[in-house]
Amino acid sequence: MAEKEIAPGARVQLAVVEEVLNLCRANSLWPMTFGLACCAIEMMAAGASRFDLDRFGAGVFRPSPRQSDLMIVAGTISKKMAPIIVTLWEQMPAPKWCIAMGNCAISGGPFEYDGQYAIVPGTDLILPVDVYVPGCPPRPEGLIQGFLALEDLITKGEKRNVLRRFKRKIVKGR
Amino acid sequence: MSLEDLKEKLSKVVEPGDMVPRDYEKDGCLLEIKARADQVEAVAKAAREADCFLESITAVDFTNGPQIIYQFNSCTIVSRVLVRVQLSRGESVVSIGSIYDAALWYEREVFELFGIRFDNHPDLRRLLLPEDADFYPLLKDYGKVHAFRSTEEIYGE
Amino acid sequence: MAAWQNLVNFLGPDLARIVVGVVGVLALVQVNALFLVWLERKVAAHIQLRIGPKEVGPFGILQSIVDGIKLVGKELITPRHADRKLFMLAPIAVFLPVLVSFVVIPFSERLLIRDMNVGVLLIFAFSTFNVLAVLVGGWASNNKYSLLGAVRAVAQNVAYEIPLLLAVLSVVMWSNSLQMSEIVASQSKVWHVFSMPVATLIFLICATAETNRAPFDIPEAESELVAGFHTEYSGMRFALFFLAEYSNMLIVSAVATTLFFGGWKSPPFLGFLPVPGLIWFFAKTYALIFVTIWVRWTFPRLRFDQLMNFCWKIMIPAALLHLVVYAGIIKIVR
Amino acid sequence: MGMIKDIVEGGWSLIAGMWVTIRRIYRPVVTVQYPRECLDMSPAYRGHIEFEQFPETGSHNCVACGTCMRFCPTNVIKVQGEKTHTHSEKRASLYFIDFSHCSLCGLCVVNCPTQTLKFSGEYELAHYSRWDGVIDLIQRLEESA
Amino acid sequence: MNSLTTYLFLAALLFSLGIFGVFQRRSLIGMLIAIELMLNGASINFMAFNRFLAPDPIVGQIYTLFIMGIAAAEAAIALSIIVAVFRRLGSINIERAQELRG
Amino acid sequence: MANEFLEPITEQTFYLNMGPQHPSTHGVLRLFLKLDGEYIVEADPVIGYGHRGHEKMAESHLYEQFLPNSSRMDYLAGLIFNHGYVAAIEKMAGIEVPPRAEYIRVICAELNRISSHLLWFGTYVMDLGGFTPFLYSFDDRENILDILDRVSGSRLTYSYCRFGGVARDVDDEFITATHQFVERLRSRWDDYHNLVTKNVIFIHRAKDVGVINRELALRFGCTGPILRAAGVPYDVRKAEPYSVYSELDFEIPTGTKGDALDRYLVRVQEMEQSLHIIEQALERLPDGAIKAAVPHKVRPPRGDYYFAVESARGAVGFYIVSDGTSYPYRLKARVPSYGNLQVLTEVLPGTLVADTISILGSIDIVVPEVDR
Amino acid sequence: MNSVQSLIQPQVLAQIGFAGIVALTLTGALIAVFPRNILYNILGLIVCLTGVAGIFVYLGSPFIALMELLIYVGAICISIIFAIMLSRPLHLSLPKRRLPKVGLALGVGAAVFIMLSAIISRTEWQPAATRSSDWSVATLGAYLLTRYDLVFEVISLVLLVAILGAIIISGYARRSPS
Repeated sequence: MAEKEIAPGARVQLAVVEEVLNLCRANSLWPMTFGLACCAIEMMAAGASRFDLDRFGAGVFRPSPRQSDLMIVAGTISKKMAPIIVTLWEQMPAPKWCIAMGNCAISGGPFEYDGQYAIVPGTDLILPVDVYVPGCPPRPEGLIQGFLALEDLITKGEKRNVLRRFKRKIVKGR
Repeated sequence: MSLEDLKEKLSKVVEPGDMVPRDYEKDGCLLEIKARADQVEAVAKAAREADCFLESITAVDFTNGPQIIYQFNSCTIVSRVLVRVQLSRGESVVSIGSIYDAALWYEREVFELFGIRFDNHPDLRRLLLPEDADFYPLLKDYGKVHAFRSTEEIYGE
Repeated sequence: MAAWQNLVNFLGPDLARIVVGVVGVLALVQVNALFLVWLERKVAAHIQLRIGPKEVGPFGILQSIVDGIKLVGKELITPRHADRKLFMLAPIAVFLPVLVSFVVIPFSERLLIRDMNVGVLLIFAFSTFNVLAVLVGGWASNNKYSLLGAVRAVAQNVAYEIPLLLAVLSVVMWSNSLQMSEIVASQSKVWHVFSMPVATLIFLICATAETNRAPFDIPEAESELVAGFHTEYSGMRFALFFLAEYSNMLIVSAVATTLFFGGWKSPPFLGFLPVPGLIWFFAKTYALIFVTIWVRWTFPRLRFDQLMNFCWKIMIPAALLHLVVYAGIIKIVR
Repeated sequence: MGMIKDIVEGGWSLIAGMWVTIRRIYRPVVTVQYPRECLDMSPAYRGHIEFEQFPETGSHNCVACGTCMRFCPTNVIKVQGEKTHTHSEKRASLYFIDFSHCSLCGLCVVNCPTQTLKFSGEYELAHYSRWDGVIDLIQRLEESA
Repeated sequence: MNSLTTYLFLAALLFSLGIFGVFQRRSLIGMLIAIELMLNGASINFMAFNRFLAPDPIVGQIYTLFIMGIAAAEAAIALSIIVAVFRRLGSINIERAQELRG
Repeated sequence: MANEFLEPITEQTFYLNMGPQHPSTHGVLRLFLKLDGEYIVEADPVIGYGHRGHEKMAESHLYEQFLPNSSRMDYLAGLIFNHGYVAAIEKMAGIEVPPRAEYIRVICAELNRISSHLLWFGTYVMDLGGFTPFLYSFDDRENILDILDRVSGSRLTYSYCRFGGVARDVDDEFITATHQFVERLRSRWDDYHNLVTKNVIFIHRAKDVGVINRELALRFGCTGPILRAAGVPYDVRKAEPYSVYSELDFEIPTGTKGDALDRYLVRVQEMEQSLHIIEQALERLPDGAIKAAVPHKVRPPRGDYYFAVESARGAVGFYIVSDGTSYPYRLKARVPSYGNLQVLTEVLPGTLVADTISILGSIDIVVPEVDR
Repeated sequence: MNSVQSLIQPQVLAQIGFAGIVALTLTGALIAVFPRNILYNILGLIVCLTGVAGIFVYLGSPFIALMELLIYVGAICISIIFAIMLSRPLHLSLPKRRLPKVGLALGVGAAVFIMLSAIISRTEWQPAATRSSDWSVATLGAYLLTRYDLVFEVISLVLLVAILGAIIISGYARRSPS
């Protein structure tokens, strides 16, 4: 019903607004300061000088869920922690995204075995995950690639992310 | 504090026959004490007087009941003492939390993983698992394990 | 004299000037905040051997705009147990002092909105509202971290306002006026930073504390209080707090420039350069801001009681002593 | 007097600290701008496993013996083999790993009797589905060939 | 509007609101707030007389300044008493404070 | 988790729930604090948010299969845990390790110790509000990770030590890179000291804060830098020398008072000692095999064994009960942070909230190590 | 057109502004006494004081207006809020209101107001014969240090004593319970 009342021109404008918003959201993903286990260290490393997430505008780690856009589940989710993660997720304002970083966060990883009593095997059982970054732990490059993948997801395609200006891969010795 | 001193203190508490010297080069500990559940407190006191600290408390589940293992060591000369307490199922043991504060958490952990109760423990709550967990995961009848043996099968008595 | 004339005397004959000025100040504040956020991230990054924002626009210059638009597009959450009215009011109230303070700051010889004869007083009278907004915001959030942050903010601001005012008082005594333009004029020979370095130092330290910048950022200390008084704020409301923080930095630096660094005057030895006063003013202001940023990314944070001790045991006695000594000097010189 | 000394010393320590940070502004940054440039991977880097391509056969040597499967602590590997006419021995026809369970212990690589398994240098694995971590090694080998 | 009586009425209104507040509140801080209102009513009076009647327009201002000084002193004392009472009794209710007697 | 509160029980004290998601609880520790104003009346650390059941896992895994887990318990000093586990099994099964492998293990373990201490250094100063030293230390840490990455193929969870030796031989490039790193880190001390150690704000935040004296430390079974800062020169590397530590010359830095500043200084001096150890070990690095011949599945004889090593946080011990099969009957890891964390219940009361951060940071816990 | 022009004349604007400020003052005062939540009261007081400062501007004394903000809002109100935060958890239930008491207070307040307004409206106010027109801050300062210096000193002394007293009282309170 409401759909019909919007004039076609207005709808185009709304779409443009939405697109601009998405562009901005994609280029300003503020993650929450939140680590669970090993992968959190690689998350910190990704934010540190060598890899510098801040280049993409994603280096503003906010300690409060109210101000963050992105939850990086970095590490094993124990059953004791799971309800808290859900609460934190609910405290984040929409639109929000979730990256499952590391094998433990994706599927329980090596800790899923017969008789396991303590962990939740997979973030997707409790949260809607947008991007999965496998590895044990993934390298910071892997996490950055996850960020770029999430940006593509938000702008609905890499080409539409007009603010991104780089080409991939020039090998540099260390 | 030498090991001799500790031995002397311990000999007042346990029978000499229950003190078995161990091969440090091979096992990493110097002395093993087989104690009964009611001797634990006295042994801990003796260890504390000998200036030892509590390295860990753990338990192993056997078919003939769980066994608690206390481990004391001194920070001056290596004198690791292993105290074994064989319990029967459902038996409880006295807490040594009043002697070693470190024991409070170790005992909580043993309680929640093996279901062994510690008498006089001020705060025997779940430590690692959620507060509402109702299972004892490290018992051998929980989940998939490869063997469930009796004490004799391993220590060969 | 009719009442309306009193008002006109206070606000100046040209009402349009004030309206235009306030609009101009609003624009300046926005642009400045966006620029400062970018500057801070860039400077911090280079201090830390990083690059900082880079991929969004050339040199990442669009980064803060993108951040701003994103924050506008976020959901506004009001916590269930929060006091709704006050919770919404606080981020708006935090802007009141920002707007008022710029009215009296002389950007250059001609470019100032209103040269009141009580200009200095106006700035410090309205700076209180900033604290008030922080307090109301922290209280209304109904979160313990917020409340702790708010209480800390109030205690800190009240304490540091005393040496701040005392430091300003010696400037006022020297230039014999509360009028900003007179104060600038009194520095035509020697800037106050050279004639009263201690007061300058006290002013800068206290001003850093008043704006809750590191190492005095305990009201929003990340590692202790999560995000301090704005823990519960999201989206646009958080952006307003953020904006106000950077605007306050600008105000404080602008006031310091005016009071101690000769305002829009060129440095004595560079007087021959044909550079307009406005450029000098902003150059000095941004140099001061750079120092604040530099300090922030260098030092650890003080503890709360150390902060208060520092104020009561060092800053206030020093400021008082300075005031007395300078009163004597002025008496002798004049 | 002691207090003044403290203040001066404290102030001096602050200035020393600021000197350390300001010097860094002029140093070159250490950032490797990852999507624009990459570090070369260490030769020992352990990504997920993949098949070695042997020059003699132009393919892998997996005989589907299942050792890797048995040694894997988390049952990551599923391998099936069949006898074909060209080879006298059994050869793997299906080889899947679910990388999202892998702990990179390398027991499969160490214990592989034909040494056809190796670690890949792959680290860009982010994707949008949980099951994208399942990798078909045979297909991967064919694609790379 | 621009006459002395306007200001005087305003001041009277503030003053009586202050009186109402003092009588109505039970908490010490509420009473303190009401007292501040009354003091402000007085200040307005001073300023208004100063503006319309006084021979020298400085005197009223000085008195207003003095009122502020007194108010500050009064607030400091009152607040410290409130804090002390609270720590003693766990409440700032005026009726509980009667227990302090004896 | 900032928003889950209990109602205040009295009007003067209230509860503050710090964590499990809090910027300075280093992962998933939760501190349940009872506050009076900003003073702490009672502190109760709640752990278990990172519990992954390593010990249960060991019972259903082969000795080899459990190997990667050892470096996931304490991911900051993973190689040292790895070393401890492998050495324990070697001792049980009577496997002789070639000397070259032992030296490589020691070099890598000490590098790992430095990387762990560097990370602690950074996060501690970050907890106190200084963000920049954190990134400087991470920058140096990246250099160590590069070196370890070259030989082990992983940045964090190395699994580099294998039964009977190490997974991969080191080359000349590794040796030169390590030498360069030693030089580089030594040249960085000046900056670190000017930026942090001598900083008046830092000293005020750390001095006389969270005093853990000898008595308290022993009561709670604290080991590592905490015990050493209290003046007890207890280091497993000296007390029960394992691997080739008996051949190397190094000192045990100790403190006097046991406050946060002492712990800080002890760790900084330990990094210096580790550099010293690395230099000696590189000099003596013998040629030869890097791995002894080991069966595919080790089967240690029946009995129980204990083996301790010194990790970056204190004494790590593996207590293993073997029933003669290739699966451990029971494996218990004695982790240092367990006691080190428990001491908070005694140290925190009476301090300020801001001190909590300082104390917690100076104790240097790794929560998944505590929880296992 | 004419009416629009007349609207933007300073006189008219000033009158509109005056009405606004009076409204602000009264609203603030009402908020300061009526709501039961003490924080609302104090915020109402702040609004009221801001209005009073505006009135002072209309009365020709911006200096006093700014001092009002600086001292009343910046010092007194903030310290009242601080005392609230120190002395009382804010989220306890609101105090109950007793009708008879409110009625009594209302009666007393109304009586006072009626009495005062009767006095105000009955009195003939006579301006002084000669009136100085010097409003400057400098003169004010000069007066403070010459003719009124004794009062000035006494006020300073009162303030000092008050501060000392406050410190002693609250310091005593801090020690006594423990």
